[in-house]
Amino acid sequence: MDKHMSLDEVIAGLQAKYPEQLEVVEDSLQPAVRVKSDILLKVMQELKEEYGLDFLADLTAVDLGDEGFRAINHVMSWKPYRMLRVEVDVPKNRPRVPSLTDLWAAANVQEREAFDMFGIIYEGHPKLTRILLSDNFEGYPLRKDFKITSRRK
Amino acid sequence: MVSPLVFWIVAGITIIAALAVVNLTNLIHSALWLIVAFVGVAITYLILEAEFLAAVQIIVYAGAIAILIVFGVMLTRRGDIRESNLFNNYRLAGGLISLGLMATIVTMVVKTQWAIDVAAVPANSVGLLAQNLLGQFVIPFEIAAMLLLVALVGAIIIAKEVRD
Amino acid sequence: MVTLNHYLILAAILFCIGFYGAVAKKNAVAVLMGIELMLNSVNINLVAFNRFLNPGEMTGHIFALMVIVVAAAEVAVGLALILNIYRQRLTTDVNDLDWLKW
Amino acid sequence: MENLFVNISGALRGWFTGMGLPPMAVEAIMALVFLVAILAFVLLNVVYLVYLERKLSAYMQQRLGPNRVGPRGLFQTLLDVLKLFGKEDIIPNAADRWVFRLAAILVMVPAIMAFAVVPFGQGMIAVDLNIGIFYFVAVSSTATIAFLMAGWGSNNKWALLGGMRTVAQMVSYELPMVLSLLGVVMLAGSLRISDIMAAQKTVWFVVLQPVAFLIYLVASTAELNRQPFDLPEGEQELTAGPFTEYSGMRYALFFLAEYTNMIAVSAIAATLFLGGPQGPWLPSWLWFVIKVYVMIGIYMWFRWTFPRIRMDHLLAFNWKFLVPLSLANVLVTGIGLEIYKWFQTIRW
Amino acid sequence: MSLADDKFLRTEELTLNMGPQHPSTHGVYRAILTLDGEYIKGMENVIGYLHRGMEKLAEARTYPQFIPYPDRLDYAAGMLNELGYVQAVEKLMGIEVPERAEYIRIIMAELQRMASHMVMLGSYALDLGGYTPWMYFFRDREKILDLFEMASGARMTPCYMRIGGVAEDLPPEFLPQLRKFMDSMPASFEEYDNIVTGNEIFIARTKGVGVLPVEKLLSYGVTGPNLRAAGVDYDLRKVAPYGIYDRFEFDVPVYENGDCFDRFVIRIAEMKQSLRILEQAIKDLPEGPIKAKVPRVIKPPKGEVYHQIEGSKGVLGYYVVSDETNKPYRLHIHGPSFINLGALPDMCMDLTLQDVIATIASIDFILGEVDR
Repeated sequence: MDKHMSLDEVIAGLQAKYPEQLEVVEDSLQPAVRVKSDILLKVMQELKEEYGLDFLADLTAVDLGDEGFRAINHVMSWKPYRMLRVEVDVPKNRPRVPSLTDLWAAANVQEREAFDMFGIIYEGHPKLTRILLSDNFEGYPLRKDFKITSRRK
Repeated sequence: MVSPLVFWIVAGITIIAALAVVNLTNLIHSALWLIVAFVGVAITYLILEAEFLAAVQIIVYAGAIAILIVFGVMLTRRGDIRESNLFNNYRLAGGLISLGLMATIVTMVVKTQWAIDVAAVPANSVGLLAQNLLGQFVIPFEIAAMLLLVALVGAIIIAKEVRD
Repeated sequence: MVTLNHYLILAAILFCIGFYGAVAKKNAVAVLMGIELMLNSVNINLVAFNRFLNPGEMTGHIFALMVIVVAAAEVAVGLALILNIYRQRLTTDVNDLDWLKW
Repeated sequence: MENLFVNISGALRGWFTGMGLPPMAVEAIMALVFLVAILAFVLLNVVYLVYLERKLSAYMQQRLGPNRVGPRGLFQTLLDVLKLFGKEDIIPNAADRWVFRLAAILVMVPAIMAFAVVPFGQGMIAVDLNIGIFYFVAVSSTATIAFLMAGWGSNNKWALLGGMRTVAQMVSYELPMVLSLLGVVMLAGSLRISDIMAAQKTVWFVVLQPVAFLIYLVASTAELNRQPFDLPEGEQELTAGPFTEYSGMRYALFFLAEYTNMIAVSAIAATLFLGGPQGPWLPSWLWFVIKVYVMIGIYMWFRWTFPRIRMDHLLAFNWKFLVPLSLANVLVTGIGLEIYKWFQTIRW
Repeated sequence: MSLADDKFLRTEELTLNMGPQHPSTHGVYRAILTLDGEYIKGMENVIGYLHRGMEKLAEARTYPQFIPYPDRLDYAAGMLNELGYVQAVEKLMGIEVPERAEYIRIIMAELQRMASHMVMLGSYALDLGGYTPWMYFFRDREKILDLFEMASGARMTPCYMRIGGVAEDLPPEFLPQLRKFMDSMPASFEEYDNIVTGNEIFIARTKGVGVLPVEKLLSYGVTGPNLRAAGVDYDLRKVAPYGIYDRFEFDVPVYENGDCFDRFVIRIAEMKQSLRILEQAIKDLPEGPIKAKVPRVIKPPKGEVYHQIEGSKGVLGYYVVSDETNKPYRLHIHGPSFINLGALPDMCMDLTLQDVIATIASIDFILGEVDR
């Protein structure tokens, strides 16, 4: 497969392969797809190995409030410069996503950070512990329902 | 001639240090007391007007002691360093034997009549030593050099990491 | 007045202390220390004999030098052996060194 | 001017003898006087060496350096010493107390003892031993133990690592240093300092033994634990090596010892290679001080120029380069001496 | 246990806590080292001592109010961090920045890149025990900071960029001063070469130290000079020009070995390229407004954007999610130091303790950006 095809072709190819579990995010400033969490690993692996989007640019998450979380992954290739956002919706009561650490070592620290901040559990991560906050910190600060307890009494 | 007082002080310190070396249970402290004992011996050499030997004593043993301490630290980190230098089962027997040995030597020494020579030590003792070493005793000197070399090589080979 | 006997007795005491240490200690490094003490006492003897019996020649000194050389060689090899044994057995206790093959 | 200090000591000696003291007591008192004089010289110099070091580094780094306390910051070090006096003397709970305390004191002993054989001027050697230079070597070799004691006694892993490094470094660099001195001893035919000085009446040994001088320079820098060989201390790696846990005056003692050692090593270099206290026009002791300061300047220049060398490179450099080179130097010196003798025989 | 089944060498390992208080960890960073003698057998990063919850803070600040915060991320490269943030917001809102502001931004960004590199180069030399080079680098950095002070009033945390432009126009004495600085640099480069890169000890300590294969570097997501030193020609300024970088002529220095030495010299080479860009920017600097017309209350349309720029330490990314209020719904900062630090334990494996110091300094991380 051509590793330099344009993003539209990449998205089209992916959509053809996973018509059910993958949707293209409309009215987005940057190209984005939303996938179900069970095919995330497969999609990412294909993006990395077949479509040449082999650089994990960023990995984070967003709290959507009542709808749950959204795990955000940006993959890119340098030459030609392409960047694709892969989103995964995560239910609030069972925040689990497959870990990308087997594909990119870069995912290791970033998944730990997302776990630290949102409490999203990345399944298959070798050492999913708090990274920035102290080990005995309670709660996940970047969740919208996190209340900052006042330090002053 | 140096005052006898110096000898008594030095001898006392040396013996105390030697006892400390043997009796302390901390290997590092033993090694440090060993330095004191060696320096005491070096001063004894000085009293005996053997300056060169005194310097050799310090230079050889001080360096060796540092290495000994390093080994002590390296080899005992696993356990408690305060208990690193214990006695084995032969403590009593060893003590008795050495006491007996000492008694024997002391009686022998006291009983022997020495042919004391009261001549003074030659002024250029270092030069004389050098001439002797490289003249009359050149073969032992060379053998000692060889021995050192062999010991060096041997030590390196023994201590070298065993890889399979 | 300090005579030859004083030095000889000092050396004898040192020798016996060293012997005691070499025999009665568990740690191999300590055993080496005891041996060093013994060698030193021998050197005191040699130098004292040289000074009191034949001060005009340096024979005693040369013997003492040889002893120091041998002692240095002995320490080097001894420590290397201890190190290697420690690597194999994680102990420096001489009582544990009772196996006959490597 | 030339015999200023010799005359003072002679007058003192005469005065003590005149008091009716036995000769041995006079000797003892004179030894004490020499010790005090040496201590005074050393301490005074150390205070201003620290200042010099800071100023020199400032000039090399395009800064000003200390300039607040006193004219041009001259009293800066004095004030620093005062500050160190006022600091709390902390001994870690888990430290081996006596070893920890003793190390700071013992580190000064070899540094001061080495001065016994330093010729501060014509006829100004405290003790002109017949093993002079060998005495210096022997005494300075014991400095290792104090560092090791400090490193071990602190019960701190960084300190221990620093102590171990000290042993590896100082024991191995001892070798080329002694071997380089051997070249000089061979030329002079004596270990006695005054003989070595006398042998340099016409030609300094730095001319006859340039390789030995360079080896000595490198090896002594390593013995002093100064850049580029300051691995035992290595601020960026081991925080402060063996001195990590020290504070206040004990820490200052280590500093003092470092600078004292630097003066001693420079003094020996000046004596053995730069003709000692000999030179035209000026009094001999002034010449000596000038030469010592030239050597100290070189050490400081090294420090502010080089980055730190790596441990394995350090040892490899010693065993694979310096030691063989110094052995070769001894060999060449021996052959040269024989040829020189042979020339002299055929000339007659 | 019999001896037969345990034939290999047994040595003791020493666990050493390097940091959080250690002279060479560049702030409060801790590495748990497992040492075999002086060799590293295991290393674990412990970070978070400087965590200030910046991403959470952003959710309680309006868009312009957040501008000072990126300054405190990588405090050695404040201008670049701000640039990334304001460009991300501009991208979200679709704001066109006036020409003059674009050029001023380029000038500031490249000056900041040089200043940041100087911090790294100087402290690198210092970490290897060379005190004097450090002063040389900081002497030159001082000139840049003076320029920043002239333009923005602050030296390290300028808060100079604005959404839609820059805060103030350049003062009249800025350009002559900049000229003077640029003229002084060639001599400085020669000095750097003499005192650091030409030094035998420096070369011996850095050549071949801290190397990771390129695939691993890419897998770890390492970017910036650290990646280019290993022979990968990835520079966002060339690959995906943001702002007006496509108008300038410059090269991307690429080295081959990816060891500490290359990571050091590539930064000097990049400084030379920055000078080239500055040269062109000064020449073409147009007159005109310095700020686009932006609404008084900034409320970006609903949407999200991930914007990357080439920071001084690697690719700096901002992921901004807007919900049409005046505060970002979510702001994620992708700090290159954080990512590069992830690759450190692998780089340090089997090196000596001293090499670890050299490697830590060579990947040039700033804890403010790591912990956020």
